[in-house]
Amino acid sequence: MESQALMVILVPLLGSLLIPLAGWAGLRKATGPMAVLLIGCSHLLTWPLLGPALAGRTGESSIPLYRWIEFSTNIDALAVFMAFTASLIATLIAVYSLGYIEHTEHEPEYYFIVTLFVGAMMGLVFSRNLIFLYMFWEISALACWRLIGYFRDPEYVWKADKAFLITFGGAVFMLLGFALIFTQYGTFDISELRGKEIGTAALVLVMAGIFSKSATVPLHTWLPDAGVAPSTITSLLHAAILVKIGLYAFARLFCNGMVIAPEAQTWLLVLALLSAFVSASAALHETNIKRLLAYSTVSQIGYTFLGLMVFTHFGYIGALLYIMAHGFAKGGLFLCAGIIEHGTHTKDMTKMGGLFRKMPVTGVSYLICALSIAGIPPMAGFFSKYFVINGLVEGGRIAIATLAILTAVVTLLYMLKSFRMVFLGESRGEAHGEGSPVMVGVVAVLAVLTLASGFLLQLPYDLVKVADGQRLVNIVSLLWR
Amino acid sequence: MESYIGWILLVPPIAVLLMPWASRLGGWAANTLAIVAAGLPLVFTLRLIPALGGGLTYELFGAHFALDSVSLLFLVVVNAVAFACMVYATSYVAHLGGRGKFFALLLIMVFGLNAMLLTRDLFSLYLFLEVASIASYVLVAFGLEQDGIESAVKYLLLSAVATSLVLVGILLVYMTAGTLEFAALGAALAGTGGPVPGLLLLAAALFIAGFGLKAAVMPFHAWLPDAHPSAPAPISAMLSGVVIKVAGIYALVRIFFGILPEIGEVRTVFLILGTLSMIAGAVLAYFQSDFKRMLAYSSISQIGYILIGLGLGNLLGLVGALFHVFNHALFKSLLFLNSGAVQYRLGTRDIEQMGGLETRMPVTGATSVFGTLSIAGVPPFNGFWSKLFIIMGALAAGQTAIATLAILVSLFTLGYFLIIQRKVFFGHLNEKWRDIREAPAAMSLAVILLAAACLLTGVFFHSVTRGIVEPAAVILMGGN
Amino acid sequence: MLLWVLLGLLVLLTVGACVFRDLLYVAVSLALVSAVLAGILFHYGANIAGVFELSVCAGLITVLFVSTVGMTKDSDQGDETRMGRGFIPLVLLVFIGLDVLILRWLGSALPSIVPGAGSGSFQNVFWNLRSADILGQVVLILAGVFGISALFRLKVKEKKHE
Amino acid sequence: MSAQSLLWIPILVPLAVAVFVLPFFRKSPRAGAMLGLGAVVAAGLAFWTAAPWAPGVDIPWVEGFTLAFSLTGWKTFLLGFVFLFQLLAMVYTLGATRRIARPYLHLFALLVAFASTYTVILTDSLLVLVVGWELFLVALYLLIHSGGVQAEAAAHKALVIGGTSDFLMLLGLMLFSQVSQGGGMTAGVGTASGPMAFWAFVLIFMGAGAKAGMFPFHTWIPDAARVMPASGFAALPASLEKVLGIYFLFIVTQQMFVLDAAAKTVLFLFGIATVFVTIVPALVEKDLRKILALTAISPVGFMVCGLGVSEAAGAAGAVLYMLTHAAYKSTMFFATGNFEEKAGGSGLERLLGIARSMPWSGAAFFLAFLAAISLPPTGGFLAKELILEGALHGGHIVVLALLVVGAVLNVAVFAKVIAVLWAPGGGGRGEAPGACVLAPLAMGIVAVLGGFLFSRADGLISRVAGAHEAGLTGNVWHFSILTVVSLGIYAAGFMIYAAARSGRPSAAEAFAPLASSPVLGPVLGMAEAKKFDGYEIGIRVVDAVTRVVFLYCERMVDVIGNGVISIGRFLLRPLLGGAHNGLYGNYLCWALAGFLVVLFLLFGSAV
Repeated sequence: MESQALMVILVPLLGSLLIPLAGWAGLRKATGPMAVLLIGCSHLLTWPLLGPALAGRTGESSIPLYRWIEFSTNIDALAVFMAFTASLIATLIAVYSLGYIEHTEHEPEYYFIVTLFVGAMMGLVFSRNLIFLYMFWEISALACWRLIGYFRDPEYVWKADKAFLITFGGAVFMLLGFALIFTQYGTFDISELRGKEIGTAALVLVMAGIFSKSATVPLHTWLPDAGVAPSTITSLLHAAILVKIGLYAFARLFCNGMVIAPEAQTWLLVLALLSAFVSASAALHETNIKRLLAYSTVSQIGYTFLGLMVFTHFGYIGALLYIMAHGFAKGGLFLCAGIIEHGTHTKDMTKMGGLFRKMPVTGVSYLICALSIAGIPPMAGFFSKYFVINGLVEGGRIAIATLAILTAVVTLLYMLKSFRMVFLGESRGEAHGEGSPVMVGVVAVLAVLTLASGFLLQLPYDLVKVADGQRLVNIVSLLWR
Repeated sequence: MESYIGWILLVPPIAVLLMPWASRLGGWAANTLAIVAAGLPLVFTLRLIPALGGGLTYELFGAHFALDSVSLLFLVVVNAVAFACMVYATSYVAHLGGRGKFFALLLIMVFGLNAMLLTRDLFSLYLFLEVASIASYVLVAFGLEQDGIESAVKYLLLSAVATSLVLVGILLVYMTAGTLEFAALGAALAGTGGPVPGLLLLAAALFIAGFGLKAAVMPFHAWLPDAHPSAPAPISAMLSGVVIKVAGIYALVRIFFGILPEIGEVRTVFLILGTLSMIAGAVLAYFQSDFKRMLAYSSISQIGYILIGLGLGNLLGLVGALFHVFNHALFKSLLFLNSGAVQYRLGTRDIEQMGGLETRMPVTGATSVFGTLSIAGVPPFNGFWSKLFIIMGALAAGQTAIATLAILVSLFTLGYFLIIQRKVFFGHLNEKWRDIREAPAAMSLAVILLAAACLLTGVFFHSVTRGIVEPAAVILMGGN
Repeated sequence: MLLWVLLGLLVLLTVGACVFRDLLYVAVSLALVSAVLAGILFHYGANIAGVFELSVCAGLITVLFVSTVGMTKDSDQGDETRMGRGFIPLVLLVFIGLDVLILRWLGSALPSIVPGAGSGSFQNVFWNLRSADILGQVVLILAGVFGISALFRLKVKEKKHE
Repeated sequence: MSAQSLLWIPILVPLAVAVFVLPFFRKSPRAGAMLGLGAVVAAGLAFWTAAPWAPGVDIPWVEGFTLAFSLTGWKTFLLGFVFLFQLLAMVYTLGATRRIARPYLHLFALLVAFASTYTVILTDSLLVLVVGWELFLVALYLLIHSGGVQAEAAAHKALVIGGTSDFLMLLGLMLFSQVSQGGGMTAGVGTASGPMAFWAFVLIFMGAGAKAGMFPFHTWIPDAARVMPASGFAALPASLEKVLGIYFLFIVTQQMFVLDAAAKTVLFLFGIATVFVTIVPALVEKDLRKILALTAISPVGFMVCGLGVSEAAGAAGAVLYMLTHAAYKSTMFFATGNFEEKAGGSGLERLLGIARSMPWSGAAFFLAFLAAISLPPTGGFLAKELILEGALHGGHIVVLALLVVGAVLNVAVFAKVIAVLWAPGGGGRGEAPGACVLAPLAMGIVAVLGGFLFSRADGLISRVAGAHEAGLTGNVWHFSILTVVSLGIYAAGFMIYAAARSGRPSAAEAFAPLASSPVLGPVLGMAEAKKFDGYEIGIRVVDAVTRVVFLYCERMVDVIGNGVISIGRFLLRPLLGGAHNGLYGNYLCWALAGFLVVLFLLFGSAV
């Protein structure tokens, strides 16, 4: 199990180094399939982990390096769930890239960084040492920097820099927080930090990192700006990897680990709610399709945080399912946006309209994903949103639950609005037909996954429930101690 | 094994003597000689690592030299960077002319630095420092451009101030102890527990100011942003990567962690000067539009980190500082060599005129990314680990404010290096440079070597810290 | 007698250093000045001081050289050095003032100069105690030679251009 | 096949056919409709076959969402009606495919809606009910879209209103789950037991009421009615949705909660408001579709009040009214679809005397009219009598009085409609296709025979409604004070119409002066301009609030960030840049000052 997890990390991480070599060797055409292969392999390698994880088995391994820095892994249901979901979406996006990214100038670099990105995510998911968590965190940030600026326009590169600076800034403060935790408890090992109460200063610092990475108001503005990246990348950032990192870290550090004081918890909940509402408001007034979707991500991240931060059974389950549901749906939406952008050569929704007739599959997929985000059953988004808000009610946070519901209304409004502006009505401006078969196929697969993960919710639910059980075990053992 | 020490010392001067004949034979001979003369000390140094143990001594013509972990660490830095710069210079020097002279002076500089590290006498240390300095004055002016000569003069004059301060300091120490040999000095001056004599305090102040000037610590830094950018690129790399550390930091380390009795205030001074340098260097770098000037200011900032690490007074801080010396040498010389490659091809250092160069100069572009990420402290590159140790040390010493500032400055560092990336490499190609080619092979090779070193040191940081950094730090802490 | 000869030489060479137009002669005469000064010091039994004088001055002369060469170039400099010239005497004055203060304080602070450690004949000091410095001096001179020749490339370059 | 597995057929078969029809029958909607008809029949056969065993399944799924389905006698009764609507809607669609802009979407949405209707009624789990319900909402959204481009706004509105109310209801369900400690549909929580229970009730009531079309969530219905295909409107908003809404309201008010006075007041307030907010505009409305839509809303008020009186009679009346209304309103819509196809529009002026030229459709409409004004022996009569009886017994005299006024106006509205349709004149004969005539006729007969049917099922209805002994419906036929009231309602209604009609050139002009009366006129005008539309107001409020948040919170983050950076640059650049002016002496001074500082620091503590 441990070596399996190690393979999941190392295949994309080390394999990515082969891609620029292939690029230099003149095999530009081969770089795409290589990336798909590596990421796909990484995903396939998570399959055998599902069985043990469902059975509730956990594993740990550790390689001491220097003093308190050791490369240690932690395999449990949470980690496997994240690894599985993220790599699945990443694989699909990589396949889509084959159609989307060809004929651009820096193809090998693109595939190299994407694979590295996935590797960093896998590493982060399985890491048990805070330093390594941070390290993979930053690898993802630098990957994100290169990828956002991929099209190289001066303004785009500036936005890439902004994203890098904000996420890096948050992360270094988080590192300072880790160091403070270390001075208090003398360890960087997450499992040893279980049940330890974290001080206010350290909490604020760590949350700065988590919030900046997971684009929570007011550290979120880089995420809408990152919409200048290729659609595959925004999709990757929003659905599979980047913004999920903060969520995962929160689940790992605070739901399964350190203890937060109740007053701090209230503040965090209010912040998450604020983030959800403010960004939903922004989304309602945005006419750039990718920025709208990005704001929507910020909002959904807020929901997920609400689920995690309330520390209840339903909340936790809901948040994890949310990560998956949002991943599928938002991945699909951004890839749809990619097809639309390819077809209309614009991101401005006011210049679109009536596209449904020209791209029906994309339209249907967009609608399914949008409704999932808006929380309409039977898409998975509904169940996760329901669980999260039920978790809030379960935790006695009724006022917050009510406001969260009202925010869900705004979500519904902007999602429908975007669908209407893009696909319905009379067509404005010229538009080609559907994208390439590969691209449309991937979008359709994501839409089907969105739908299927609602109908077949029990499969992820079982895994998530095991994760929740492990979380409870941690809490119980803490009380017992 | 001990004889390696002799070879490390002697190979460069011998090569210097042979250089006129070699250059007469042709450029290739001078190149070969220079690379061999820079490479052999590196090989010997690396061979010495496993054999070091508690320390080695060597007698050369009756003169005593000794090697311990501290010297070794700096030796590795000096010779590694020197080798890379020499490889780079074989191509770069083509447009300057005076190939043989350039190599000779560079080798003299290397000799001076190596001898500084190996000698066990305060006055000899000063003398070898002069050797290296004189070579560097000339090398700064080697391009014979107006600004090069001007800044060389400025460098020289401020260095003269530095050496006179140091000389007075040595005098005072000699007056007090009657010897200049390190071990004997340490024994003679060992504190009796009472207050430190005023004479030694004065000497300490002189050393801090003198070597601080050499190390370009704020506020003694002003010569550096002029001298380093106007020098030829391999020399900038040597100066920023190595000279300021050996001439400044190494001397400070030797004097304050072994010779002079422990003076508590010195730590405070280090912390204050270090913090000042760290912040001001970063802020100043942020406003530059000259590629190399930005790098020069960033050196001041990074020296600040090192000084903070030294001033913390715990093992972690020392490990961090020494490791940062090692790392900074690698990435700063890498970046200077990158800037040199750009200047070599474009003929300008103004970043506003560049843009999208990575499409035309892929190796330079890619390696500069390595350098940028290393210096900003982004894992898994090497700069991250040393900064981490310094910050952890600061927290362990209760210096939370300094730790926070160090974090902030590293964000700032990333900020201005991203400006470089954005304006120079990452972006659309400026049409003006449509026909630019990648730098010559030797230059590319040198930067690839350094970039690989940055990454590998980062990934296998534990080997480096356990192998050569921590023993040095332990010695400085007074252990064995 | 020897002392007088040495002193005479010292004066001669110093004057020469000021008079000579060719920088090479200046260099040689200055080097000789320091050698003679060292001799005088040995004559008075201050062997260590003599050796140091040799070492330091060899360095300083080279420094002077390089600076001279530099100065010959910068005749057309702008306001930068003009203002600098105004500052230098001021700074020097402050330094001198400090020097005086420190020396006066030193006089009272030093009970006695540690005796004996540097005693011995000139040969002993030069070859045995300070042998490392010889190496340094040799290379220092090398540096000077190469440095000067490197900086004088200028003329060659300019000639070629003509 | 076991009876348990038969339960899945009504849900899965329509879904499967829907998914199959959408991509493959775009070009041949009639064949698709045939297939859909088959699915409906299969679903009906399945539950009909399974009914005698009263099967139930209980499969644990995701927590809270237990897949619990059962088929009881009462559900069979309900499903019987549901099946009827579905069957006839499908038949009508078969005949009307040419009238529909996007028939394939229409078929798909209908079938999905049918499947979800079965889900909602068959399930015993509240959350699965919600899921089925939302699926229905999505189907409705798509169904409205089948009306073409002009229907998109209405679809949008329907989904927003439906979604919003469902979110509120979900919150209510969560609170309910907390209050009842996981109790299901039959928890019987007292609304008086605490604020949380009360708010849970209000939220759930709102959600369920919204589904039924209760004020203030009704405003999408008139919009949708104007643009939807008649078959679609008849099938979903007019019938099935009301069935589901009232069915769930019934569960809420009778089983989940025990209502206290405050909760009842809430019910009455919304019920009465629903009646009058729609019936008054209906008087002056000049578009048949809108009149039918508005009169599809006001009965909901009656039903809500019936559920609020907490008498077995009231509850039974509400349920029966729901079924009857569904029957007659879908009949009317089917018929109207036929009329307007011929007349080329649904304005009353166009439709003058149309029924004379389309006798079969007209007959169907007339049958429905009888049920609509609650003439005995139709189901409408039975239902209205029961509700009034409940109100009387419960002592809610004010409610009773207001309901009576509402009923009078209702009669007046329909009197006007009938007068228009059978106005003298009219063109030649030309009946709609057979399927389009068959459906309204059959449905009209059902509406009229409703009273008879309900009396047959009296035992079941009484038991469900909570009466201790059977005979609930039977009591209605006895002469009582309410009989007098009913007769009064008819008389008053026709008289009002007659008064309004006199002096007007055509029946369509009746009540026109109301629109220009001093107070009511402007109010009606504003209502017509959607000034009171809760949706429009809500959207405007949300828009304003979010715009403020967007501009002054979200955008400010960047502005402030950039501002701090540029101020820092503005301050630092001259300061630090000026200090580095390249002057040697300046630098020397720096060094000297530094030396002095170091000296001071070192000696500072010694001195």
